[in-house]
Amino acid sequence: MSGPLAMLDVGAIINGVLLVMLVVLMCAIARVRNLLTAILLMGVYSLVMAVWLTVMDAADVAFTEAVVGAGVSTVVLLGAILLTRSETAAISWKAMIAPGLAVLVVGGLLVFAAQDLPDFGDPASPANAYVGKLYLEMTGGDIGAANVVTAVLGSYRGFDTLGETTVIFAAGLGVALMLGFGERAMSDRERGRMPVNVSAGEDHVVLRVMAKLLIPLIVLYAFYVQFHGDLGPGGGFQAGVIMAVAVILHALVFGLDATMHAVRPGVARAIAALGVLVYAGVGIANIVHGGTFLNYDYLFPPGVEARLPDAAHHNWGQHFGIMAIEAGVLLTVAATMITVFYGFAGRSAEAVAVVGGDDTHGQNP
Amino acid sequence: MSFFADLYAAPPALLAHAAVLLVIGPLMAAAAAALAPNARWAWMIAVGGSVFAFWMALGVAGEVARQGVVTYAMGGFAPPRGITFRIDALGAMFALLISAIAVAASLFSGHSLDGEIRPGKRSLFQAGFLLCQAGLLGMSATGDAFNAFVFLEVSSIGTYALIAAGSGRDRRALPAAFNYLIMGTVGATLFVTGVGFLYAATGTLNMADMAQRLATLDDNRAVQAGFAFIVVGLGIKAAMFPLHGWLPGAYAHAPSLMAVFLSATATKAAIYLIVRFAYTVFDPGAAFVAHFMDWIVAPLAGTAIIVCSLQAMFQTELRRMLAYSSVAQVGYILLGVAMGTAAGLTGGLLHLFNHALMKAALFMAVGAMALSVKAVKLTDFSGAARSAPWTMAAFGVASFSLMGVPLTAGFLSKWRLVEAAIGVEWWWAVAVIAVSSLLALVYVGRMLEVMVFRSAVAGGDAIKEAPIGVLIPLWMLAMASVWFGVDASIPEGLARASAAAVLGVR
Amino acid sequence: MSFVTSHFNYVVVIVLMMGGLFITFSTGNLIKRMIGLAIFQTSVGVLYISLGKVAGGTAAITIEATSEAGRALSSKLDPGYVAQYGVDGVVYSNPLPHVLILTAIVVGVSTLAVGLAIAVRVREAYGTVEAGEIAAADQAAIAQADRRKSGGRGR
Amino acid sequence: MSTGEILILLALAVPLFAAAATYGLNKLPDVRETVTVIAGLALITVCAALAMRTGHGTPPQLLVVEPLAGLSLAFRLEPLGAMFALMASVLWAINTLFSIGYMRGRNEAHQTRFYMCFAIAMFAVMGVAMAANLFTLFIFYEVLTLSTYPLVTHKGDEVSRKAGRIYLAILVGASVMLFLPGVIGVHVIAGSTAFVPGGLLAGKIDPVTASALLLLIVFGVAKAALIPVHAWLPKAMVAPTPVSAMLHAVAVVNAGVFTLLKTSSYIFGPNVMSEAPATQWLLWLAAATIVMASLVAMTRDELKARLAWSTIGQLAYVTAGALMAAGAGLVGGGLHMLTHGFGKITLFMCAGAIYVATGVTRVSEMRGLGRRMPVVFVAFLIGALSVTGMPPFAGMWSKFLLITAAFGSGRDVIAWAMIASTILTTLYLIPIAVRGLLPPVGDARPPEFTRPGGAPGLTVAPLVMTAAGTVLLFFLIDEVAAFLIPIAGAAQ
Repeated sequence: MSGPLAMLDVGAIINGVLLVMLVVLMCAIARVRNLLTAILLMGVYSLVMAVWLTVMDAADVAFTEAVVGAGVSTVVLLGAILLTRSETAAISWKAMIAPGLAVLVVGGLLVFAAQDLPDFGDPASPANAYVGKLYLEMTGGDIGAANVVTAVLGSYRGFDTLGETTVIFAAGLGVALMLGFGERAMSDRERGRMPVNVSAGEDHVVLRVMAKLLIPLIVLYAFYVQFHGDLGPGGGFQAGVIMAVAVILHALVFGLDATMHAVRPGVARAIAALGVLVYAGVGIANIVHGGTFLNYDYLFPPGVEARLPDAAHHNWGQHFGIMAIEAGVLLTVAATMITVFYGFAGRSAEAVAVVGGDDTHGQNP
Repeated sequence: MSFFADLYAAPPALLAHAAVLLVIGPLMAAAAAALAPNARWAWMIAVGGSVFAFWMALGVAGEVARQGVVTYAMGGFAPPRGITFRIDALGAMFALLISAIAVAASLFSGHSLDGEIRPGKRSLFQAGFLLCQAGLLGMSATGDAFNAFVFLEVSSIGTYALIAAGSGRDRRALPAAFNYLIMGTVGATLFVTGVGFLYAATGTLNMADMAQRLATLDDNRAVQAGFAFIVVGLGIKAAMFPLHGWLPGAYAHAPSLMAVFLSATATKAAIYLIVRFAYTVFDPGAAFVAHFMDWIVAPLAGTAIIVCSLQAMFQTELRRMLAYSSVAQVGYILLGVAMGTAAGLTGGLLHLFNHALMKAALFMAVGAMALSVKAVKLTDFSGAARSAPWTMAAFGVASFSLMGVPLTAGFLSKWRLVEAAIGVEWWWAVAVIAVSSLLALVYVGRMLEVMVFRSAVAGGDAIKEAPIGVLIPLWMLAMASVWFGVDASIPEGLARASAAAVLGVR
Repeated sequence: MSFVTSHFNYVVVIVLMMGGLFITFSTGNLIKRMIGLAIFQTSVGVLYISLGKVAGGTAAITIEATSEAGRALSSKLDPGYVAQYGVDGVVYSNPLPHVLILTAIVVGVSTLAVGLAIAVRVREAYGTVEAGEIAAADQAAIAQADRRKSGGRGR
Repeated sequence: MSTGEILILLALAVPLFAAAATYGLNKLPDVRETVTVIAGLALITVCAALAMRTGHGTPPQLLVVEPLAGLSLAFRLEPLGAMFALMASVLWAINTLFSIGYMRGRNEAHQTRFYMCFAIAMFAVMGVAMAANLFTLFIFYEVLTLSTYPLVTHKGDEVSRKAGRIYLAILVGASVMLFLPGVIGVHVIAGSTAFVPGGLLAGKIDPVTASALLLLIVFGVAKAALIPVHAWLPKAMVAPTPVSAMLHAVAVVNAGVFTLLKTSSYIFGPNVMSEAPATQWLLWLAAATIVMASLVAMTRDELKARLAWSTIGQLAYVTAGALMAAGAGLVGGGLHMLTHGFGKITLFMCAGAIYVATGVTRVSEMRGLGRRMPVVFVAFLIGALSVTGMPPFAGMWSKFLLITAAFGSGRDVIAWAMIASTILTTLYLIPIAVRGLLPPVGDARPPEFTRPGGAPGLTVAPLVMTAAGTVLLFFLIDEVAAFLIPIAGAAQ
């Protein structure tokens, strides 16, 4: 046993330890009845997952998992328990029978399937030897991007990414439809009441100064992540989330109200839609210039690309195409995250108690 | 299909991209609707987007009729590298169906949202509706297994909130939508797990490529389990008995636009993917496919037909009756699909097509009657025939089709199903269909009896006639149910060509 | 390498998937259900990513085989292995599952946001997020409506 | 468009027009009823013209639509159908007169709905009679069921609604669960459902499958009222008497046995019928029905109930004729439809006239009533003699032919059952008329007229016409039989 397998053994131990940690965390989450604890454990779970993903060479996924799983998910979950309650009811063992059986069936099928899944790390398995390898071999010629994940994400499977962006947009729509855009918090202010949940920074000068320093840095980092996606891990999705974090930080320190006046909910909603239009618009531009949808080789009108500098060595169409769609992703993700945050944060528990349900306007006006 | 072959839909330059525009049109319209300044504009964008999609679907159907299969490589990358749209007769049929229903539903939405959604949120609602439509069309067009998952989610995520928005009328919409979200997500995740197994075994995500490689992998246990995961996962989305628990609540309490659109298309798109995977991706000669269909899908379908027809009989709320009837109808469709013969598949697909038309019309009529009055229970609708004769007449026509009265579309498809069942000598299926026809007679008869013969409850507000803007799409659907019962050449041609396309891969 | 170690990752997938599903179905608390669902969805990520790992591979960001990093990687591996499974002299892990799981994670967080938003509204409408209490409230409401109707008829 | 096609369309359009006009003329009862009568006369003309074109040359035919390949809505006249259509149209016209007298005499509510549904039912009968295939026949068969449902529940009380539910449940239930699968089975085997002389399925089916299909169809066509799917018929007697007279003694039940005759002759054909083991079982069942129905009829005191059970027995004659599938059996069955129709409608109209005049419905109360209502009771006697099978009334010929056919085909049991039932019929029908006409015994007085002036003229005139019809048919039977011979020819 030499070479690859020796290499694997070191990784295998780390891999095993991390996976066992995931299982332990999952069991803990299943057992605890305090939701706050469960959410924090969930955040830890995501971080461990992110580390494991790094070990698995999935740098982009790890980045996303850290930002989304440990970041956004936790924020949204915390916002939700703030508006609901923090302890679950006890479960009787009778209530576990039917779910238990369903789970056992699924588990049985999985065990059945696992016997014929390829060995871990097998370079010759169909999954690794066929299309995946094809991407590694052809990205240089087809796309010219160093990060093959970005190439696959932005170009080979760019259509999936359009769908993914649309999913985000749909989630923003859904949350806004359910919780509004925080307009209730704004009207609370007009009625002379403060939204209760946020704004710790009113009298913390240090916090305010730090935030003023940090926010530009975060935005800058977001742009770095955005434009570095060609070369290293990162891209529009991660950048969008980081961008939203800047806004969320602003709201935490300066108050939701101030943030809402700086980045108006209507503007956020419009930007989210705009991002989708930018993405799809790039695809349409390719069609107009004679290609198929999302074929960035036809990004520019015929003849233009050849006149760009160093056209012989650079695939400018693909380069700018991916950059353009990543910009669309950034817009939609950032704006949607902000919308989601407004939705949860703007619906303060107090306001809810006063107003009761939503959408219950008269049947017969 | 010859009807479509002779159809001139659009100039060739546009037709070349019709496959992708079919999906991108509503998708971009969704973004535009979210940007719309007010509800009126959003409505016009929704109608425009839906009509555009239908136009493109006609174009694609024409191309399919002429060439057999339309393929479209996203980004110009040939499979297996890139994502490819691959639309055969089956896909064209679904694209046509979904977009046609969407046109009717979007016309209906001009009025239906008035009583249900706050003005400020109507444009969001229209955007969500268009996204759902784009997702369903994408599911029917794509030739890539993972892309199908993405579109499944595009069609679902916004939809959960759209259903929950029915809480303006009835708060039960909220837990119903939540339940749907849980079940739908579990279903989609099971589906993507199954796709993962197939990917592990084949190394590709392109369905055609996968099919080629799976032909030699019949004994692979991951593939076999993958099949179960895919069918069960999609079965949840398709409300396959006994995984249908989410459906009655979701359809009964959703805003009427969503009830119309989802009842006609959402479960159908999931059934489409079941057919697509079971018969064109997996090796249809494999024993495990046939066994799964014969011993699991078919008996469950038969049970659904009887049990859910009975449940429909005992409901007190009108829309719940219709929802249970939908689960029973899914049973009919899956029964045809499970037969695995050309006749069975034709019958199942024909029933799917007809059921979409009639159920959309029924939910639309109910929504139209409840526009002005809060009517939920069946008895709330008593006397509807007197105060809203036109709406009621359309309801009556569609419910005749649901019963399977001769010379309506529903009759012909049940006929085809019985023929197919005789063809494979499934006598129990013949008996099940015969008994359930009688049950349908009873529950539809019960609805009609209350609505036509009973006079309105004293003191209650009378049901009002629907405005003309609702009557037009409503009657379009109702007349389609009659037209396709008298001359079934178009849907039958589509269903037959689809069955041939699907089973021809053998 | 024994079968157990070569399939250990799948065992974890199975456990996580069953656990997530069990949390989702067994609890009545809507928030906890969403947490269970999130775990269930991540388990699919573990499956895909495990499939895409190549022994001795590196992240799919192209490096020159002759560069320092490239040489450091190759030095630990058998040259024949690199020649067979590497691309231009470097062995990479499979990027395709990574892309797929990126999408899946995004879908997961979207589902989470929408689900929680609905749960918040459920709490507003019912005053609880426990499924059992919600069902009880619905039944009570129906019973009350029936009573009111029959009472109204008597009047 | 050829004359034949126009005539077929007219035969369908006239009743529909009558229905629409009735609805529109809700406020003008006189005009409404005039229109109905005119429509009846027009329909007779059309049907006579159709019948004349049926005997020779290409019969009138019309293809309306073909929803699926081999499955079409189409019409094509043949002798049996032409006879059925003509007979129904004649009796409709006569019955309309009776209806006017009856409904006005009793001041019934919802008269517009009554005439409208009646007209729609006639539309359905026309469709059944002219159907070119089993599928078309099935559609109009169902229309007939649905259009007569409001007539059965006409009174609107709990009893009639319950009867209506049973009516629908049995007729629709049997047709959906048995008849329709049978039709589909025929379509699967033959690729069409067309009525073909000599039998569509001849040579395409084995005896066992044929038996299965035959059982599905015979029990599915509950309108033929073979025991055990007969229960709807006595229940349907809650309907107003004109409905019982026209529909449940003639049109509806004849549509049932007509379907069986057509199926036997044109779908299965004689060879298949004689080879299928189920034929024999069903014949025994028919024989049992003939005898049992007569026995039950004897026990019924309610006149309409007695007539209803009598109808069940007489229908089984036709069913037996259809099952025998010999030439004489089919022709005899066809003739029996006609002669029994004329006889039974007379009896029912008499019952209606008695009811309108006196409110009496029980046989035991009718003693001596003939002295007050001699015309009605003489007509009743004529009708009863015809149904029993006495010369010189039409009923004799058809019974004679059927019994001969039974003996001729070696099925003596059937023949003896028919003979036994003839005796029983004599016992339960004739005495009603005779006792009515004889002077009352002792000091018992016949019931008084509850309506001043007794039975309205419009209720009496029609029953005289139909009673005369039974006599007339006795002498015309040769022509009718000759007209029907082609269906027997088809069977040979």
